[in-house]
Amino acid sequence: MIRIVVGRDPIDIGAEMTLAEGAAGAGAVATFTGLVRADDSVGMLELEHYPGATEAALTRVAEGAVARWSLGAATIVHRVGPMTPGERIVFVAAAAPHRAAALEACAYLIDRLKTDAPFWKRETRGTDARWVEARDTDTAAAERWERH
Amino acid sequence: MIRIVVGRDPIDIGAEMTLAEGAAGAGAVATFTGLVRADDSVGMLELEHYPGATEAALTRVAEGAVARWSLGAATIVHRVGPMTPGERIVFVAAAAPHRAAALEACAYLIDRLKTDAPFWKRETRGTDARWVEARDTDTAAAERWERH
Amino acid sequence: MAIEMLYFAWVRERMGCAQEIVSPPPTVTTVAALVDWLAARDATSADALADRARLRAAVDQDFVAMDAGIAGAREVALFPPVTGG
Amino acid sequence: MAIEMLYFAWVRERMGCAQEIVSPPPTVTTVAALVDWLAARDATSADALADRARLRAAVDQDFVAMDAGIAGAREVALFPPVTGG
Repeated sequence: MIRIVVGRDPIDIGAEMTLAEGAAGAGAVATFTGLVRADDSVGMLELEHYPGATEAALTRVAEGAVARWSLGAATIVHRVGPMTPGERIVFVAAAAPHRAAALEACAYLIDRLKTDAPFWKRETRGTDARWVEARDTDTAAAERWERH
Repeated sequence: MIRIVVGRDPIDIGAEMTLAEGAAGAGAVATFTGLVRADDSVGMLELEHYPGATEAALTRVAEGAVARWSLGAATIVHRVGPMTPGERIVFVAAAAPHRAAALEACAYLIDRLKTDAPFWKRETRGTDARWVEARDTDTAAAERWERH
Repeated sequence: MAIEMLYFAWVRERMGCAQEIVSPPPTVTTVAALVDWLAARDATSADALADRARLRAAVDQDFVAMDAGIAGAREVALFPPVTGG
Repeated sequence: MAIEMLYFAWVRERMGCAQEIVSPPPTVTTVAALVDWLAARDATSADALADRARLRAAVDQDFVAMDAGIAGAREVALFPPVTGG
């Protein structure tokens, strides 16, 4: 089961977990949640995306994980629009029979999402808004999955 | 923040996530959930534990993760008593400023829990009950954290 | 040929629009050449597209390198490196 | 000396009890010697503790190796390898 959601609504992790856990053969579910940090003076975070291309990119990422780790479920939920500190930006989940596959696939989902999906973050601090710069460490994290 | 819960109540992941996300500096939360698999003919799973020693062992595991990855929060919730297929046995969560620390710490929590905490599983299939055998792969998974 | 251009993030802001239809001449055969042609139109475009090292592109919603061809392309998007997750 | 013995999982089932107070002689100074002494008491204990390779122990709630000492121990637990998570 592949579940891709890109939207403006808050992410309901309880509901997403129930869906992922329902996958055939699920004995292990690993998740990753990204939050707007509350401690670095950002008042608002806005997420822009490329409608259509975003969903296609996320589907490719999820399909890659399902094929590589024989997952029962791969979920990617990504918010767009304005968010405030403490809110969830992204949630990914991987369900598999055993834990090693679930944990690795979960890391793959978030690593690849960071480099392969057309999202852009803009932070507002006070009256100052700036686009977040891409990080080389994200590219390195995504590329490690190519090597092995 | 370290949160250790050992009990007979179902695990409420929504509530646990909200607590973990509230940790100072949390920008990333990684979780692992272990389920009673629904597809291998187990009708009931029972978890026995060593009261007192269990909580102490889980606290040591969580403290190890918090120290090693400077976590904002480490959560371990483990059910004991009878469970049916599809139910959650265990939930662990690691909250950190960035994703690499959260993902690694989450894997550490579940790997160490598997070998370091006094729980025993008994599966019932039909009228046949048997104690689950420990697996060498669990010991290997736990020991990899010693090496680096 | 008519191509629908899409701009995102600071490329969109600097271009002053999210979308436009352009008709480059047949000599413009790659994304890089299309960017050069757009930038040569006016000062706003030149400024918005000046930092080529930080521009990324998609042709018909597939991420591509700047030397990718645009023959038959209906939609070309220009944007900064992505920062989701 | 009086020691509180705790048994878990199939050790508990085979011993027929979860807990008992025992008073081994002073010559019993390690967990391994305690297991030998318990097993020598009766057939039930001998059977329950026969598979020494699959026995694990804790002294006063700390996991220990079988050659660990039991001087001053108040509580000794015997159980199979753990299978939580």
